Amino acid sequence: MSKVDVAVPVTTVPVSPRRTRSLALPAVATAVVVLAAVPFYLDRFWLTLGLFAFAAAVAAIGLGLLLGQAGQLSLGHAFFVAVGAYGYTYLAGTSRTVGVSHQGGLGLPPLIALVLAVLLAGLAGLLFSPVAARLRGIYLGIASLALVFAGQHILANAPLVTGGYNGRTVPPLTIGGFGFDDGAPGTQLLVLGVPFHREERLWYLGLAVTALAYLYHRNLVRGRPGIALRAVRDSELMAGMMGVPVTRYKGYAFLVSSMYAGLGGVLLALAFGRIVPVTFDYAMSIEFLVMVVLGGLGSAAGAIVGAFFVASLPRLLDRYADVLPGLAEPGGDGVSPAVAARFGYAIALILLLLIEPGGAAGLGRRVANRFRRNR
Amino acid sequence: MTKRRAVLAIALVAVFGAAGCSTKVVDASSSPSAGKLATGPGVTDTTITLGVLTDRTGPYAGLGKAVEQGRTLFWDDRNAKGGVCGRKVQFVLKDHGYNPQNAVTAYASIKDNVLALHELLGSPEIAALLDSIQSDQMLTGALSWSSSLLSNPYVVISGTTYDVEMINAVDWLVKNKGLTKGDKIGHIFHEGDYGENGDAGVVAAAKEYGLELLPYKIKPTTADLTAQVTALKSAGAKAILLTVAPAQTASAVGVAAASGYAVPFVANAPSFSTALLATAAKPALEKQLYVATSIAPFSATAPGAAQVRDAFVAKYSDAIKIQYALFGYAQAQIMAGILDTACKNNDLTRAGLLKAFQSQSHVDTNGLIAPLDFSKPGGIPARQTYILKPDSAAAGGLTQVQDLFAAPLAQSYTPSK
Amino acid sequence: MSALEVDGITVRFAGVTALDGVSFTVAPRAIHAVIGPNGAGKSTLFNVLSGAYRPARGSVRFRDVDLTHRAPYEITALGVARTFQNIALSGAATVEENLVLGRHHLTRAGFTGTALRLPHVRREERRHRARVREIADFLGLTEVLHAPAGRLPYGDQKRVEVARALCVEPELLLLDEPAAGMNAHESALMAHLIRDIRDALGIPILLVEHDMGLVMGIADRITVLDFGVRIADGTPDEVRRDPAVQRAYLGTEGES
Amino acid sequence: MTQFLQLLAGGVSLGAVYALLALGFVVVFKASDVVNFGHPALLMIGAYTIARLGLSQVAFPLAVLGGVLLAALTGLVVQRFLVAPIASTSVVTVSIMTIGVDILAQTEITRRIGVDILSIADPWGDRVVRLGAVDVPQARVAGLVSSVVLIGLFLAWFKLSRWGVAMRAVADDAPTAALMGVPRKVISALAWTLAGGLAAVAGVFITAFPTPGLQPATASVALAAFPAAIIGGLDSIGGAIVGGLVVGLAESLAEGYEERLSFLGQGFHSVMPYAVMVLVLLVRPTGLFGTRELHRV
Repeated sequence: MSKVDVAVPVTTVPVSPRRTRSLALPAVATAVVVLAAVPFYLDRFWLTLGLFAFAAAVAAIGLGLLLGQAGQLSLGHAFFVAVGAYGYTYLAGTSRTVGVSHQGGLGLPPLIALVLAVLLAGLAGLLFSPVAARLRGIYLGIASLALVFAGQHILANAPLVTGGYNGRTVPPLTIGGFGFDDGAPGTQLLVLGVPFHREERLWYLGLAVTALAYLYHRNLVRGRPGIALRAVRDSELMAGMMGVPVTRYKGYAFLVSSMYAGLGGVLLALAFGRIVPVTFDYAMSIEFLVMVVLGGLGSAAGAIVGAFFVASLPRLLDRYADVLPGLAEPGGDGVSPAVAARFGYAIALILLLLIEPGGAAGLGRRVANRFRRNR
Repeated sequence: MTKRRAVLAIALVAVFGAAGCSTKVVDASSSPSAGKLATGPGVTDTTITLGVLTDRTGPYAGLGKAVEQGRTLFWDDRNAKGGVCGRKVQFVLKDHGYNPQNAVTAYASIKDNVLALHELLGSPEIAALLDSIQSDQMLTGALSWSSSLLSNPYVVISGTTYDVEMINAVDWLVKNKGLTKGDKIGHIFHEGDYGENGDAGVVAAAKEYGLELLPYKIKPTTADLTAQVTALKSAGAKAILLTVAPAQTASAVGVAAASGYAVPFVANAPSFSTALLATAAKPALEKQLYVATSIAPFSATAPGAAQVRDAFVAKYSDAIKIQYALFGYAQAQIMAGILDTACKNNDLTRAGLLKAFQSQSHVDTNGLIAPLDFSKPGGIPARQTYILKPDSAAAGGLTQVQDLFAAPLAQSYTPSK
Repeated sequence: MSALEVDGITVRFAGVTALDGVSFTVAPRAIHAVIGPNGAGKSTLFNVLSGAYRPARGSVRFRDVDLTHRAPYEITALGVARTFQNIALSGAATVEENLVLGRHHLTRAGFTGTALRLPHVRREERRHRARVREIADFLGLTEVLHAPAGRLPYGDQKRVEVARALCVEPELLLLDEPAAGMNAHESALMAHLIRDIRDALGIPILLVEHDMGLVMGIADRITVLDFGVRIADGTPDEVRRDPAVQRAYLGTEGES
Repeated sequence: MTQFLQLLAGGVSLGAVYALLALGFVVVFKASDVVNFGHPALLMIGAYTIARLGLSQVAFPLAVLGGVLLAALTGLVVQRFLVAPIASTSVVTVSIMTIGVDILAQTEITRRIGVDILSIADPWGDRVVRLGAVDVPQARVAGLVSSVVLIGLFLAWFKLSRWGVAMRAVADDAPTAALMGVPRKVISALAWTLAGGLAAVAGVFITAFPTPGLQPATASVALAAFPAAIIGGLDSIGGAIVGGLVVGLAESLAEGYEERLSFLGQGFHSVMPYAVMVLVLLVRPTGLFGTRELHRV
């Protein structure tokens, strides 16, 4: 009778953490170094791409926690991302009249607005958790889809907060006087001779937030809450009889997951510079789902890889599709580069899942195993 | 632990040491070459590069393509005749698929390499980029006619805004379809900037003429307008205005015709598409629908329009013939005029472009678009519209019913809430 | 004085009465068995005791605390631990992780403390992992502590279940068919183990079991159910001689 | 009153078509536990084929047959070559796979449609049937009748034929069904085929009058199958029908009485099916007719 349950494949913490750690050190060091060096070499296209990917990664880790660890399917993740994005914008924004419309704002210091926006997203998750507690599997998934549609409706009908369809400008983040924007007009921040614009500065913010989000998730799932969440996922009844307050833990999972979404939303808002409601639609929720499944359920590293894949691939294909042969000239008939990019994305998604249903994390494990065996 | 830190430290030093070789390092000693002509990004000695952010895969792919054909027609010809300022004008085109996030990434990827955006299609995409456009001083040819964009001085709106189109539409109904004070009219419109801007015009006009307005807001995805038309019919509305998508126009008019509800419909330009005349709704549309627009129909009879049309048909014999092809051509004309003026001023920079743009007080596009005046920042650039009528016999599917005119209210109207 | 009092429990599913006014008591330190043919209501009874089902009537009291309307986790917190007939382990998780789950109600580490690896969280984890290793050792599971539970042989998984229940530090242990699917040798080992647990911890153990041999060998007292009704209750000898039990089992004896 | 009846008629006839969509969605879910995000794509493939055949002067019934066959075949191919190979993994993974299929198919069909609005070339045109004071388009009446007939046939088949019985058995208890000699794989393939066919038929009536024809945005209509299937209960065939009707009515009434709902913000009708869905789920967590889960260990 568990028909309506979403069976989720189980992924566990590595059996022997010590061995992977020794292997991981050079890998982590290399990754950190490469990522830290990026703003010195790549242009704005790549940096913007990266910012969106970091924002997506943070939110995806949250959905991964909810789905991969706690076994709760949510198609409403975009809603919580929107709460974070608009929450930050409203809290840090100033009350002003733009063109013909008036916009409110609390004008809080951006860092405080960021923290409050994340808490606000958590609150939204908490408010939804009574619904989540009653429902399971696909029912929960599609019920949470209602959040996205309701969210679109609210965003459109609350112009004082959201700016309506035209969206509103996102105030830049400043921490201790350092602004994550282009700086005052006429000034230029040079680091080792490289000018640091908004994108360069935000890159480090995105990198740091993603790293912290990853570590938080890693510690969480290795400890007591993670064990309890996975027990809830495997069997709610068993978990309850082993002492886990199931309803409360499902609520916690929603809370933490939506806070991740909110944080991702703030990053996304900063990356955009201006947010509009249509961004946070059904397609965005679906994309998050694709990220965590592609990355491998239950793995935070996988979610990050999935987020980078989903956030970058279509835009990369679009950028380089004109190098590919057999495509139509602009204005002509036939398959345009953009269409080819969309095909490429869909085919990559299908092939990846056919080859390795465990996603990138599964692929990684496979490669790691082979590596070990060959030694 | 210490080993780990050491590894990190060494690696970091290696990277930042190497940053000195980065191509992004700015050389403080170099200064812009002193010459007669000041140039901005995207301008070389032989070329001027402009950006195009359009939709090739999303819902407006067809429209985007028609505009692109018109634009290509103009610039191919112009470049063959020497281009602008002795430079060929070329384009970097990016598809955003009607997704704002894609538009933002695409914009970031081209903004340092282009002088201006020749075209930016889509209201949500424009909205998402409004601030960047302003801070980058990026003159942008918007493919949207919402008056909410007027507050940004860098946005070029080529034509009347949706609200003015609707004011003219109501005026025309009053004068030609016997609407009188106290009559009910309906307005079905999209949620979003487009629909709401149209609604602002209808609201203003209804107030001016003492008409009772019944507004119905719909989603861009709504396919069947039976419910709205039925409600308007039972309320006794004497005319219906539409600020919707083409398929919705067909549904609304079709439903009305089928139930014998023979009131006139007047639609905004984007509410109609030639493709509708291939559907079952054709007879109803030809009977009951009118279109208020500042863009001349493809079948326009003015000599200038006819010339462009013939050139278009010669170049793209298989292409769909819609007025947006002419619009693309006209928009290119407007942009060329701005570039020419900037060249004359010896200032092909972004600031120079803005100055040139704001000096365009009488822009004539051979009647392709109503006369334009860009010299009043924040003002509506054009206030005259045509009233057109679907006609499957005409090329492009529309014929003229009423030549360019502007209602008294349209002359004095300023957008506000 | 009794540890567990089951009083007049009635459970109905969509018109079918699964348990009909069942009563019995379990003495402290007793090994108490509930037996009965298939469909007698044994598993239903266990699910009532651990809070999964609400009975239509009747009550369950453990050391004078009413369990009847408590959630499963609250009952666990009162020191009632159980195993499952169809093994309910997290298959891909290690044996250790499965055992640590049993410590849930004894530990406090929250989301924030765990994520930040605060000192008290690490201390708590160290302490409880040590206890888990002790229990694993007691059940001979030390070797497989880091293996995924799902890959162990059936008998071992059964022992992991028992070990997990012990990790709860139970005051009452409920064993749901601990010897189901075992051969005679394994079954005998399990009987030993059950007695060892009782002797070591001094707690009452309630078990549901099909294996009459095992039950007769270790139970201090037996309650017999048939079609949801209690038909006998007494020492193994009394139950063996009970004509109602013989009648109920004659039809089904051939099967087992 | 007339308006109410008119909206009621519109809602019921639209709801019947939604029921066809929801039915296909539910059948796939019952047979393979997979949420088919590619359901809109099946509709698009079917409707596109029918419209194109119609434009090449193929008689309408034949065009419909062609569209139904192609959509059904697509369903079968997707099941056979994409879903089946990874069926043993998590159903979430398989469901995500169907998103890939959806993107692929919809991108291609959008490209082929371009700026056109493809008329489905149905025989009903924009004629209406007058029932008292209420006008109902003939196409909608045909949609209602077709839905009732198809659903009736399906139910009869489901109850009576060996395959139908096996499909029910698979949904209830896969091992037993296997014992009956019907492999789950075959049932799953059958379900996908059926879902494709039903989606194509729904496509006819979703693109016929009062809708002007097929365009890329038509796919979003298929999303109505989600709340419809959930309201009825995901594993209930009868529930899909009721759910479809509920969504059709909720949409139609909320649209028609838009001005009275204005306190909820303009355009609330689009949220209406979801609002109804959440309310239903709060009272019955598995939908109106979904199987209540029994807790078992």
